[in-house]
Amino acid sequence: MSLHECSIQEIADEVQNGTLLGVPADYSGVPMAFVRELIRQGKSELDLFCLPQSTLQADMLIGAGCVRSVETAAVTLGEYGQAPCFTRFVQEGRLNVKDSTCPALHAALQATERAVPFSPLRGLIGSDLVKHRPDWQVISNPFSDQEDPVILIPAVSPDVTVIHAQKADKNGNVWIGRRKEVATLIHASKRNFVTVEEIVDTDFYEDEVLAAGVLPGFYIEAIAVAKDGAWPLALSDRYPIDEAHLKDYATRAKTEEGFATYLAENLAA
Amino acid sequence: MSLHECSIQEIADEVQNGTLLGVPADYSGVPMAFVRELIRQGKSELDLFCLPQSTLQADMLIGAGCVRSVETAAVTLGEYGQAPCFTRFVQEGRLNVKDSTCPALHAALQATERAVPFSPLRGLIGSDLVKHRPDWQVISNPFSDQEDPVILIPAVSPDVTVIHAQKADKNGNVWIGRRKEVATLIHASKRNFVTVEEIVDTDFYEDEVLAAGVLPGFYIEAIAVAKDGAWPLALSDRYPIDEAHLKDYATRAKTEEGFATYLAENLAA
Amino acid sequence: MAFKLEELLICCLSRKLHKKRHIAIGAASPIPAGAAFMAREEANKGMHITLLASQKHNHFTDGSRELFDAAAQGRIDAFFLGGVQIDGQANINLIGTGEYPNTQRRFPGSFGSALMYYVVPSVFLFRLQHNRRSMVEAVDFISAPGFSPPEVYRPGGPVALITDKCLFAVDSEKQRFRLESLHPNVSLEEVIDLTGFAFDYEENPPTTETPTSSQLDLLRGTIAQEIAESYPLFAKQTFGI
Amino acid sequence: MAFKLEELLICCLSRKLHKKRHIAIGAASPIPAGAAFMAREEANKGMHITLLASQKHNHFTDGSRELFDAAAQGRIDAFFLGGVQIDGQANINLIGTGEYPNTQRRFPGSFGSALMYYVVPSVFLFRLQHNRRSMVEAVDFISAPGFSPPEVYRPGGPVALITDKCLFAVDSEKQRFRLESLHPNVSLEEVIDLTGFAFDYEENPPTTETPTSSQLDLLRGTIAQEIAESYPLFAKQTFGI
Repeated sequence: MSLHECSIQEIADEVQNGTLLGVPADYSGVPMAFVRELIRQGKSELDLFCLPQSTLQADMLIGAGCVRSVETAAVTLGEYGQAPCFTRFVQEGRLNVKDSTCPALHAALQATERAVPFSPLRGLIGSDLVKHRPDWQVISNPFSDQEDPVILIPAVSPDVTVIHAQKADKNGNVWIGRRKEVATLIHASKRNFVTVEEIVDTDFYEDEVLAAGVLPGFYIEAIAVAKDGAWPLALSDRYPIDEAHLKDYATRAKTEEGFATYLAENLAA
Repeated sequence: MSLHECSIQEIADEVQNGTLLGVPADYSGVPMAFVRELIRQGKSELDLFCLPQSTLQADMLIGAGCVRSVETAAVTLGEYGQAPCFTRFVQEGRLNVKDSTCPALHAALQATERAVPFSPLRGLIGSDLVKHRPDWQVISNPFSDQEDPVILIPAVSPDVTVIHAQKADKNGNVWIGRRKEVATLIHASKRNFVTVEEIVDTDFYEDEVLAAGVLPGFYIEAIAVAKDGAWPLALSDRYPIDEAHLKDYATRAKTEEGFATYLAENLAA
Repeated sequence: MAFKLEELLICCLSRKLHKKRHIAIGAASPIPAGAAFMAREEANKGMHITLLASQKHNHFTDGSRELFDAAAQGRIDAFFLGGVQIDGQANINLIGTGEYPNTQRRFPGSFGSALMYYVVPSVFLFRLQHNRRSMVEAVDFISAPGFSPPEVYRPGGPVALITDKCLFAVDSEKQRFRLESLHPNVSLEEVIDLTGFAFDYEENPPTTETPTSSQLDLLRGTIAQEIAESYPLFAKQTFGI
Repeated sequence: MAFKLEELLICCLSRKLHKKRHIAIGAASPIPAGAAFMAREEANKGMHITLLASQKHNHFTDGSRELFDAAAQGRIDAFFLGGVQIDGQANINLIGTGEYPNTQRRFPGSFGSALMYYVVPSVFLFRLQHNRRSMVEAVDFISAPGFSPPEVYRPGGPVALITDKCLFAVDSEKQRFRLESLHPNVSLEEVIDLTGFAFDYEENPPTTETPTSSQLDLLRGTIAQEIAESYPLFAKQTFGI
């Protein structure tokens, strides 16, 4: 196993227009430096697959016109209010939202993780979500002798997933801790890249305690160092969310003009 | 969350004849002290569900007449040769083996983990395993417009699972490290007990590095301290397998008489 | 002893949680969190509380799917769901108003409601703006239905709806709400007027039990500190800490 | 330079592995492990090798199911399977001989073969006792079939069978074995005589390429040390270390 180091620009180069991009939840390490680079490179027609929801990553990409569709359980700035670009684009009919629910997003990736065509799921039947998802199917549970509808969620495989993490080791392994759903996202994606705060000169597997939180390097094509790479979002145990920045964003991004000046200021760096 | 401490005897008391017992693989922490107590208490008609295989735990329980059936991908002593009691009982037609394959055993528990009635799986079609498993079903993949048979493995929920681990904390959380399949076994079981080398006076969640390898205490009904509780098997990072003991067992357990004297010697303690 | 609406709601919800073993609370839910902490303190020290927004109070180690898995396994006894709209059949809408997909007012999305509402035995609905825009006859979009036909696997569902005006219980037989109590200084007429759906009620509904002074002491002391760790802004506004 | 059979087999298998990115090796497989270490050393330093029996050489962190998941995802390029019996259609039997379930001679079980054999692109079969009890016309129990009808999802399958006598290649079109080479001092007649199934062969089959002295140096040095970590007994017997 070996480390392939690269730059954020090189990761963004690998994202073609039309890519299905895996998007991690905030607590999993959001690669915001990479997101800004995608916008700088003027990507378009990206399809986002969120596990299971997104905040600033989806909202900025939508606002910058990079996104064709987003499959998600929610896009929101959480305590900072509604996701302004997402809300505006949906209300103006400019964004295709494949509305889903958290466990269905997990189920779709878990199917790919095991290379099966679908995962069964409980719940959902009677929700209007199902009406608008012709890609989901309801079958009768073949193990029951009574009527028992079960929904099947088809497998989804993102073309590219990029996450941000605290650290990688000298052999390209990444420490992700207990937020294991990014492992599922990575397992299910065709290509994976990681940005990290730092690359350390050890091997995580030398310590079984550390090893329990490791994403093995063989899933990862290349790793780029991005100090403060989740900023202005938080990175668990490293730095908190930049509250002032988020408040400012939540206000300015409510209008096209405000978002444009926000972008201009924040892409320059 | 709080710690409920108990004795090994009390755990064994909760295992009724006819229980479907979850059995962990060797590298996951095998509760051998508990196994000896089950034999001491003269349990019978146990059904074993191995994730995904077993060595000494299944073999001793079988030899002692505690077992009615075993669902497993294999029973073997590995480098120490064939599992002598398992082999003898099968060849004499005295044991019902539900032969399976590792991923099907995982799939059955993963179904229960998500409370769905089945998990789809690839492979298997054309294997004679399927012929002898009327509980498995083959359906046509409803997402394909071509003929595409997919096997469905029904959910299995052990009545009781007992594992052995290195340590629990003062709030009843258990550190299992990266051998995460025991978490699936625990999630899928109706009742869970753990034996540990020690209970430490900290909370594992105070350290995010430790937390990544923790099984949360709310899955666990009670915990018993059992020093050297996996002996004569190994416990990862704590102690190696007792080679001389295993060699001795492998030889003696080949006959009913040899096994009987082995048991007599080893249950007394 | 004077109390704030938030304090009333926390104490009211708390009484419903005394017998729960494991309560899970989603993001942006300081009142349910306070109620759970209060119930643990008053009734069951062994209660397990999961705050998904917290690191300290979140013991899951298998990623965020573990909440949904644990709930599906029947290991979560109580959960809380809001709604842009809630209707008389306890259907909830977290998507937005107007005709989907080009909603007039779009909200974040359905989150995990389309599983959690089905599998958690006691789901508490809450909505702090009780008016005819939120309490509607029929939601514009069903993120998750209040009730399901008998063939649908549904061990869980709604047990109550709490608003800034009153507490409704859920009548599962009739599949509708029944007014359980009015918050102090709220009249039945007011609730009828503010509610877009029909519901059952007695002529003289009881008043929601108000917090005792010892409850308020507990709440403003220990519990406020617990809440502040995850919801500092709420704690500051409500308890001045 | 003289060499042992094990050394011949390791070097022979190793040549088939030069282009693999990730090779996984099950329990009790020191020869495949040696072949993989050898291939990494000779051809591809970036190769990833997973020894399931090892802690050091096992980087999975999602439990033992991660091997099967990773294999199903197409991330494992090569795997090795033994067999109590192997037949001419590359069916393997890991269960035992005689009529199932009351097998006359019971073996441990099918392990993960009933998935791995289907999804790993290059599965190498190995069996070091080449005789008519192990190389049979039809196995008594198919743990996993050698080939599958076209409608069955099967990106992987067998590519070769190595024994203590010879190396067979797999002809996927004909769904049968073709003798690729005879190990030194083994005759075609001997192999035909010891094999219970029909197979294709040339009149004068080549001899299995023997290890060069530099290969043997490498094997007895670095590689033997690597093997010894997981298979001390084998390393002692074969390399005297």
